[in-house]
Amino acid sequence: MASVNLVYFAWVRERIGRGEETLELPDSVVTAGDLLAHLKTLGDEYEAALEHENVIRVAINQEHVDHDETITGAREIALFPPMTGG
Amino acid sequence: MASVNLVYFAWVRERIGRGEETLELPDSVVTAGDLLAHLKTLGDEYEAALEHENVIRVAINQEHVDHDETITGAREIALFPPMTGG
Amino acid sequence: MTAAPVTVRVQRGDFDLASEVRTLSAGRHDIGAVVTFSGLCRDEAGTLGALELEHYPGMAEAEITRICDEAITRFALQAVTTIHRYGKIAPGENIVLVITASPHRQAAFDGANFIMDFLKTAAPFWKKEHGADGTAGGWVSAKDEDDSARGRWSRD
Amino acid sequence: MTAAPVTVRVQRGDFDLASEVRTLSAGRHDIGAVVTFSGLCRDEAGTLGALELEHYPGMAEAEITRICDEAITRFALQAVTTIHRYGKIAPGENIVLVITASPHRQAAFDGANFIMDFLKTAAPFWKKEHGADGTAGGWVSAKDEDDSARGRWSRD
Repeated sequence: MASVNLVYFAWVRERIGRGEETLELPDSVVTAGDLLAHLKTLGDEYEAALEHENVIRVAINQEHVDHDETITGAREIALFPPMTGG
Repeated sequence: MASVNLVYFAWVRERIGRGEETLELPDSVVTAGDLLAHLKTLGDEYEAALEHENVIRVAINQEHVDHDETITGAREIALFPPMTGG
Repeated sequence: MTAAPVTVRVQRGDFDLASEVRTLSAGRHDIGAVVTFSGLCRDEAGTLGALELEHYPGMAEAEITRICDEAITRFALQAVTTIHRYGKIAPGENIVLVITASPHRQAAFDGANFIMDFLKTAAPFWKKEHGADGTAGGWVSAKDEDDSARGRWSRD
Repeated sequence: MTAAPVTVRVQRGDFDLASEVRTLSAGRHDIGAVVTFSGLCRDEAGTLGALELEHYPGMAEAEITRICDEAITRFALQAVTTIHRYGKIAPGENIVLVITASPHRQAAFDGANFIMDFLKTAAPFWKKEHGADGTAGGWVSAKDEDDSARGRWSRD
């Protein structure tokens, strides 16, 4: 089990119902994609937020990563929708 | 014979030695190109200024024209080098 | 790392275009072109009351800095400033400012254009709309055209 | 003729970027993007003392206005301001300012870029260089690259 800080933004944050949390992850969670699949087992709010997995963006330690990237050693993992700044 | 105001800029002005003048043009001068050829018969200073005819730009009544444009009815004809503003 | 100065700020308050340009070009005689891009909040024909911009503190600054550094390297810019606001922004107000300086005009244009395309698609900001009639609005959807605008900078 | 406001000035004195942007966008809530281009006099690694800009009074204003009107039609701009200086200009000083406003960022970028390309090749201005060592300089030659930059806007 590894402990990781998760942060959420925009409608991902709204649907999950909180902006951040610290979770213990089972060792089977290796990639960002594994993390999304794991979170969806934790309750309806996660299921609603992460329903369309392919649009969810992931950042590890404040850098964008693909879903197949390993999250080993991550201090902070962020999940958010496609960005609309500028 | 028609009377026309001529204005010169940049090195065309410097080589001809004046910024403007009014000339009587023979009826054989019909196009802007005819005008350049006519001016080159008026003295060495015109010959030097208009030596490379194809680079000389012509404006009639403050609008760019090609050398084959007729100058009939022109109030003001300007001759100048390629522009370098901006 | 680039030698050209990069200024990046993420802030709630407005910015002053003129003072940012002055700061960037102060005392320099080698700059030939300065391009500024200001992105403003449109009222959408009177239907929009305000935009609310959420951001990811820390990553927003880091990602904008990465984009600016990439633009400096790619277009040989002499200096770049990027300021992005967050919080509630009313129609007519500024959202974002990008300034690029270069000896030559096309590099300054391309650099600012490049930075804007990547800001739209890679900087962690999200816009929520509030209606002029007081209704809580929805989150703005990412546009496919923004992704394709970004795509035109990709190299083979 | 276009409905969008066009401001064109040819003047000896400097201009103020911020006040020109304010004037152009004052009271409007429908503008999404403002791009400014400032062209400055470079010192050419210390060899240039000053540029002297000659222009064709009357035609300079008329030609710039034609270029701005064309840009408004072509890129559906909401407003354009172009100011071009003449006379002696020292390194670090402004030469030209173009401002474009549009609902969308790419039109504002393209409009300003288009206006600059045509200003360079069609507006009746000529630059003479004066050396930093006091030598009378020569006239700046027109660049082929400016003609090809202009050519990219031509339509089939």
